[in-house]
Amino acid sequence: MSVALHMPVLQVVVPLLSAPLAVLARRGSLPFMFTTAAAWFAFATSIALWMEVEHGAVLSYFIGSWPAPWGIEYRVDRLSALFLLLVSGLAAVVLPYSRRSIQAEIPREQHYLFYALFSLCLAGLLGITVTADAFNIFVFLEIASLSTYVMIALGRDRRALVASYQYLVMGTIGATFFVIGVGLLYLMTGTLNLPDMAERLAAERHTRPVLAALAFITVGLSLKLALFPLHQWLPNAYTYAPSAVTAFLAGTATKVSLYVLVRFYYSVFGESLVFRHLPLPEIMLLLSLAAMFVASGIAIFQRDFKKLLAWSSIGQIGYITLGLSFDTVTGLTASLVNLFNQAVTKCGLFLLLGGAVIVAGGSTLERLAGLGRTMPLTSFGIVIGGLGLIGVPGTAGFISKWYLVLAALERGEWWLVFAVLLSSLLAVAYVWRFVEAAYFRPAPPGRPPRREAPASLLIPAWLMIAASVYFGLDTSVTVGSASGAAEMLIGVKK
Amino acid sequence: MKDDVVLRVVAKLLVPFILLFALYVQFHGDFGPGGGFQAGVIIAAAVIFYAIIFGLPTARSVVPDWLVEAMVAAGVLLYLGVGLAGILLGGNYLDYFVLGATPVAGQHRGIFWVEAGVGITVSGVMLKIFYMFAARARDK
Amino acid sequence: MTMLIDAASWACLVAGSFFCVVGGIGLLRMPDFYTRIHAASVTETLGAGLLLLGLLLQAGPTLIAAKLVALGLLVFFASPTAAHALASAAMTRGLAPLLAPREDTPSKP
Amino acid sequence: MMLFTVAVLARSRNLFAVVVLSSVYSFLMATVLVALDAVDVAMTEAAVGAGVSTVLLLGALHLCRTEEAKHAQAPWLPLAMAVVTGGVLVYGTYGLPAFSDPQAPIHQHVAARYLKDGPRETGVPNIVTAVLASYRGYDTLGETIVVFTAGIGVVALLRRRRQRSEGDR
Amino acid sequence: MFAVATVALIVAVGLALVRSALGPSVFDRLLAANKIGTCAMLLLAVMSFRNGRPEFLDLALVYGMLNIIGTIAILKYFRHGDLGDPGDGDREPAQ
Amino acid sequence: MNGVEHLLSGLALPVVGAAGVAVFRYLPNLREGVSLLTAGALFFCVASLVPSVLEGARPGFELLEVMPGLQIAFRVEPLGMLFALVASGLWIVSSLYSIGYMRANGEANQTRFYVCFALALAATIGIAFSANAFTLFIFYEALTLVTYPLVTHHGTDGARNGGRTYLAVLIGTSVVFLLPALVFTWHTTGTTDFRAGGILAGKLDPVPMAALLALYMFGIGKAALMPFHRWLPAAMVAPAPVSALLHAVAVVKAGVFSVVKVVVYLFGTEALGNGVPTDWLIAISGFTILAASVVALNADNLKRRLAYSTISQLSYIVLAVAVLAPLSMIGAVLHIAAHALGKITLFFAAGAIYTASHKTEVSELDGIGRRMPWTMGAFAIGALSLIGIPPAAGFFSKWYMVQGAAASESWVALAVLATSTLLNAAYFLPVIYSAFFRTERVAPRHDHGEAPATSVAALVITAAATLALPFAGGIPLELARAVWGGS
Amino acid sequence: MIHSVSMLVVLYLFWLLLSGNFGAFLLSAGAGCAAAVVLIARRMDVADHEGHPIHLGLRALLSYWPWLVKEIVKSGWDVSRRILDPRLPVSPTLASFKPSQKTDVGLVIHANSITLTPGTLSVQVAQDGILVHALTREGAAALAGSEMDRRVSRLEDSP
Amino acid sequence: MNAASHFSYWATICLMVMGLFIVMARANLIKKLVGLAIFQTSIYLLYIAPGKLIGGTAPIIADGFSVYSNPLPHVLILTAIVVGIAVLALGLALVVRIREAYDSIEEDEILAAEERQP
Ligand code: NA
Ligand code: NA
Repeated sequence: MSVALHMPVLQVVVPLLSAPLAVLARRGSLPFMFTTAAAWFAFATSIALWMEVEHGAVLSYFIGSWPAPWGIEYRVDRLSALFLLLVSGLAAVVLPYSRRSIQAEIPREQHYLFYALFSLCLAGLLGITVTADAFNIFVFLEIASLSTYVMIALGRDRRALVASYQYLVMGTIGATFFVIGVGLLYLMTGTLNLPDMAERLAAERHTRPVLAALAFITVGLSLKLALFPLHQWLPNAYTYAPSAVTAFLAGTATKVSLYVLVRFYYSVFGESLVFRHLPLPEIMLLLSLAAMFVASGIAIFQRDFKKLLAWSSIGQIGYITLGLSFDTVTGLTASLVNLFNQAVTKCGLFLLLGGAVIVAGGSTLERLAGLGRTMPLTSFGIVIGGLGLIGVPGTAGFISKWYLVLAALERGEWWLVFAVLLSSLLAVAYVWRFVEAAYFRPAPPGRPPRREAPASLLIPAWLMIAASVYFGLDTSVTVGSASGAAEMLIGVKK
Repeated sequence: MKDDVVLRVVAKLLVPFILLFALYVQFHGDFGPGGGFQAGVIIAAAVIFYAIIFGLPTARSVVPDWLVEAMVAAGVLLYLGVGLAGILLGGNYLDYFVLGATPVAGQHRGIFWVEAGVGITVSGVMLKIFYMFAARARDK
Repeated sequence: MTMLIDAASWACLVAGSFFCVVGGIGLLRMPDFYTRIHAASVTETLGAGLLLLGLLLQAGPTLIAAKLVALGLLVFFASPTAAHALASAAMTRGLAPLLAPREDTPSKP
Repeated sequence: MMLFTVAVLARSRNLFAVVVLSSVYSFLMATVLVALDAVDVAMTEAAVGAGVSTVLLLGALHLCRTEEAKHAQAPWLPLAMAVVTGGVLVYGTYGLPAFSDPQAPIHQHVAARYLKDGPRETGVPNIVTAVLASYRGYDTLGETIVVFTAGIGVVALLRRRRQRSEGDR
Repeated sequence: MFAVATVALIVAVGLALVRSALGPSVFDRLLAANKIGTCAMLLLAVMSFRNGRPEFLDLALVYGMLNIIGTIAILKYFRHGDLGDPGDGDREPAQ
Repeated sequence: MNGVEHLLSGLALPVVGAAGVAVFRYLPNLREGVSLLTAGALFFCVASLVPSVLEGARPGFELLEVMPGLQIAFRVEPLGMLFALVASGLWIVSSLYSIGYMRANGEANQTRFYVCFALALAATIGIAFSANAFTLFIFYEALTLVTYPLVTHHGTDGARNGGRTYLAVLIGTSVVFLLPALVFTWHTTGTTDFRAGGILAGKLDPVPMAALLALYMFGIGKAALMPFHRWLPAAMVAPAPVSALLHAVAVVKAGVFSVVKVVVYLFGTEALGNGVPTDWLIAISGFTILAASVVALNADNLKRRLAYSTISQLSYIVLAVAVLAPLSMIGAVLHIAAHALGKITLFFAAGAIYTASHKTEVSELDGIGRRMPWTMGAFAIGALSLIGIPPAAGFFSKWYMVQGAAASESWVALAVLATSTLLNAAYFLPVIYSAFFRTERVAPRHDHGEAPATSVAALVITAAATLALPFAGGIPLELARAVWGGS
Repeated sequence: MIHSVSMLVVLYLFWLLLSGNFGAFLLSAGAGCAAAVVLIARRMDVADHEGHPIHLGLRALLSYWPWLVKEIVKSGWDVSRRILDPRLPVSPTLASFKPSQKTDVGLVIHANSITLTPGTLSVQVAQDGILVHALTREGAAALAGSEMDRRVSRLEDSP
Repeated sequence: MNAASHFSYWATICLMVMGLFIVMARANLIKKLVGLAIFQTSIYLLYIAPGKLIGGTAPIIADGFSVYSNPLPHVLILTAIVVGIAVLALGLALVVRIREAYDSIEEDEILAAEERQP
């Protein structure tokens, strides 16, 4: 047996394995070690997989040795490899961070549960990404979601409970919508395997159920990915969850839902159905713009910086869906690049903020006042990340914006170019609220004059921030993979 | 409710049969309706029934917490382990063909252990959830 | 012989059905909770018993019959227990029964 | 009948009655499922819907209040949204194969092979079990993991903490 | 003839449903629910014969068991307001 | 050392200097010594490139390719050479001046000040030597960000508001106009390289070309073309050395430098001359010149008056570019240097006045020339240069501009130049007059003489340079001519 | 111990009846399962004379049940007639009487027999008295010292 | 496309609409969860009803039968049921905790309490 052959499935199974082991181990640092080892294994595997498919190969793995439409297939192509890389990479960085951060946020006797849930969440997200089976997506979506709900509820503030409840209700509605859509597709095709489904749909002329399926899947996943009017669960969930959870979720949960949407649009329905026969691009365009302006606008007026970043995430999701709505290679590339960069940047920001919360005792801007002096490394990192949100050149956010503008230009829609850019100015406004609080206001009385977050928090956080700068300068991984995936999905030969 | 003589006697009479029936469902999933999940739920239901009549502390001393928590993890591990056994014996993940002398025997063995894993985890989880709710109520 | 058993079986099934419906009607018509339990017990004893007997006659001496017997025993033990528990709980919670006055019109129909 | 149950359930403000009704609903649903030949599903729905979830709801109810508060708000917006959703599904179902059409894709493609080759390939007469545990065994693994997640999730949420009091601020 | 039984049982379920909707007390609803459970169980038994699949009697057995467990659980809750209460003084279980 | 190594060290030196400043943050003397030393080394480094560039060498290298056709790359060419020379030269004097100013006024956060100052120079050198518009854009934005802490140096509410305006306008224009212009350029041509003759020539129709030009002109907010000039007066809250940096050394110069570079190397003057409408640019820059001058005329606050003067002077350069005549181009390039020297002198003087007397308003300056003769003398020289009176540097640059405008028969431009010269005189001469020829109306609260010696030394040097520039071996002129060497 | 052994036997029989499959694997699995359930039952303390009343004589049971069935049919028919009677001739009554059984098992058989017979319903059950709700006065009157009481007691006493 | 052939879909849709309505319109957290559960059960019929073949029987291979209903939807819905109970259990656990933290399980009261919290 060769491990390399089984990488697609081991990638998911190893984190799954670490969850019950963590539960059995209970005390001590074993749960942490299992989970971290699993995450690192997943990361290493995803790098290997990414390198294998980077030049257009598609890996197929038949679980149980049942061939494709009869059994469940795992399938790694450029698109999934990119997301595997993102999800496992963030997990690999967040986990070492979590060791110290949850000590401050979660009672000790629950730590092993936290690690188990984290592994499950990771496995769920990876499973969604790698599977080629419509129903299997749902199963792993639920694994990820359920563990997420609990991890959010572990936040110290009682509002975390309500946030988790709201997320649970909306997330379940979203997942159920998704299942309804999958059900309609199954009724029309008799199969659940995505490539097989696509093949059979192409021959299918009764389009009404297919259109309804499209609508249900779109709405369901939009709930999960917090597309603008369906975003209500997100701000509180991000704000009151433990820091490590927020950081991981902000980088992965909504992004993976978007992956599924992209997968269904391009690999199952086919772009001609999605984008030519329905006003879907127009609707998505409008909602994206609404997200970009309204959510960013709301972000400006938040008093809690964590919540501010959460609203900013909703706005940023608008950028991602905007690129998607263009239905061009550049648009899709922009969308994917945006998603990747945004995930890395937001993760870094939330990680840094987590350290600040532990030291400063809260994330309201009042509490963060004077942070530039008391926690210079943390607040400088936040500023760099913030510049990434704005899209200042030299940061990853700039590359995202560049491609989005390019995609809009290709369509010759200058008003869109200006809309995109104007809305990104709102990011200046909200990022600068932090800058002014941290650097122009005195620290609240009683705060130690100068105390940085512990190194175990700072190093992972800065790693993410450094990554966000790196991906702003070297885009071969991000843009390379994203454009490769976009070309593969839209069917353009390089 | 132990003080109610009717309930106590009838519960004592029924619980063993429900448990046996659950095991029957577990083992006969291949031939009729049922399987690990259903069996797990019925086992949990039997213990819950017992707990309702004889009280949570009694039930918890019969089926202790550590056992329940171990079951929760063990079932999952069993399932995952069957999958890994497929890899170790040269097949794919969850490949049962390689588990036995003939493919069908392998399938039988794989399905049996997998269903057992499901049953163990499900009964453990259902019971654990019940314990949690009931214990929280008692602490109040 | 077979015909005889079949006829008996059909008769049992029809009678059981009849008592089930009667129990349902009683459940609606009876004036208070306790009297409704009596109505329900018609379904659970006569209704269930006759239906199962009917099926038993259909099944003949097979394992299926054994299962039907098991089912019957279950009903036999469970339904009075449930009824008792219901009444007992209602009484404990203070749900007062509607009682007839001491001397009433003759209750025999 | 199920619709009737749900309607009563929606109107009922006594949460206890809601629990009873939802258990009734599960029994009815399970019976309908048997009529549709889904015996495994029916058994599960009966065990879960009428058994476990009833107990769980009771457990939760005990810790909460049993009466729902009266609300003045007019539920027109939710109603409209629910109806629109239903409308889309109505739209979608016109175009689906008719009920019990043996030529429908679901009877022709994957499932047909399960029924034809399943017993030979797996040696299991209950095709549901064969598909559940073997063909789609990975889904069932996921399902078990879902149960596991729920279990440890509830433990994480409800276990009493020993030293510390509630960490609410 | 199975059809007669089936229809009768469905009618009985319908009548019980009306009672469960009317109440008025929770116990009435519970009684109705219990009766619905019994009828559903019988219905299953009849259906299994009608469809010629007598092995589905297992299902009826499940119904019967859960019917009693569910009813007792709810009642227990009502008497003691608690599912885990031993009722009277705690008793050490025999080992 | 060859050219590339000079170039590399030119880019790296300020960063190293900034690090050095940070390292020695608890040793003020050493810290400021590092600052000065770096400035000197940078100037030497940049200046040593001049001969080879004049001989036609164009040393350069590519740092990394961010996306296909989008590299971070550097190349030395005459225009950037001149800009780098001016910036690095003025850094020396402004460092000198800062030392005196910051110490005398007891400013807080001096380390941050010197670090940011050095980083601003790094960004400026990056802009000067950028080989393509993308690199230029990156350093342009970096310059905005590293100068922000300088603008808000005092940390007061006023400083914060000024900083907000500064950022909003500069980031706003660059993101909303410059970025799409850049993307569009890249999209159209597949590159953003600065090439002689332009890369857009022949790729676009006249009207889109003009639109793109507008995006660039308004996108380069640092050039302060109206209506995007508000940041400059708003930034007046900063300490005087920062104003010097903004107005003379780096920021606005980076703006007009970028304007010239974009017009010359992206569009190409010939391509623009071929039927692309540019009259609107003449009109807007002309309007900016006149309107800003009028505002300056009415401003009593000295720094505000100087700020509006800058706005007006910058538009000279834009105007000269818009005229598109070779001679006016040379004028534009020369004016970058001339205005830098003149304006830095003026700001140094304003700062020195503030340091010595705490006076900020023009109306308070009666008779101050007698207390601070060196300062006000230098002020007078700077002012005369900006008005365009010979033999100061400003005269020559204006002279080229006038010639260019006349050659291309742009009468509007000529009229603007003439009128504005009168206006310039009208807002500068009264200051000089009252400083020297009026008596003090109110006695100052404390008796004072000149500002600290380093400050005075700095402003004397710049004033001298203003006078010497036209005679300094013609290097600036040669560099300016070399820009059009190919065409 | 005797209870456990007997329970094992009964449970294994139950398994065989349910299973109907006499393959070696399932036969042995059944034995294992029955043994496991007995073990759990012992832990639960339900494998005693209450939970597994083997001491009640088989013959007595065989004579009691038919009698009970007859009673059920009789009173079931009576109650059905009342339900269908348009006048609904019921006179609900609560009555209490002291049963003669000495063991809990006997008491339970008695109480459940009362409940099983339509028209009567045992509400509270204890050694010192059973509270019965009857649909009619006549039903309530017939309870104290009834034949059922005697028969159950006889059942209890039989070897 | 007559109405009878789509009856099962209509039933599904009605259940779905009602469940969704309960989730969205009711403020009581437990009631919402019950609505959510009903909403989830609506998909049972959506999947299973089309799998039924009239004249077919449950997909357990036995002598004397040749037409079986489709087993695949059964498998899928088994998973859906499990997911449903998992969601319900977690939701209820959350409700219990919310009730302890806010002393209420009415959404509007809780939101009002949150407003007051700094
Ligand atoms: Na099964
Ligand atoms: Na009775």
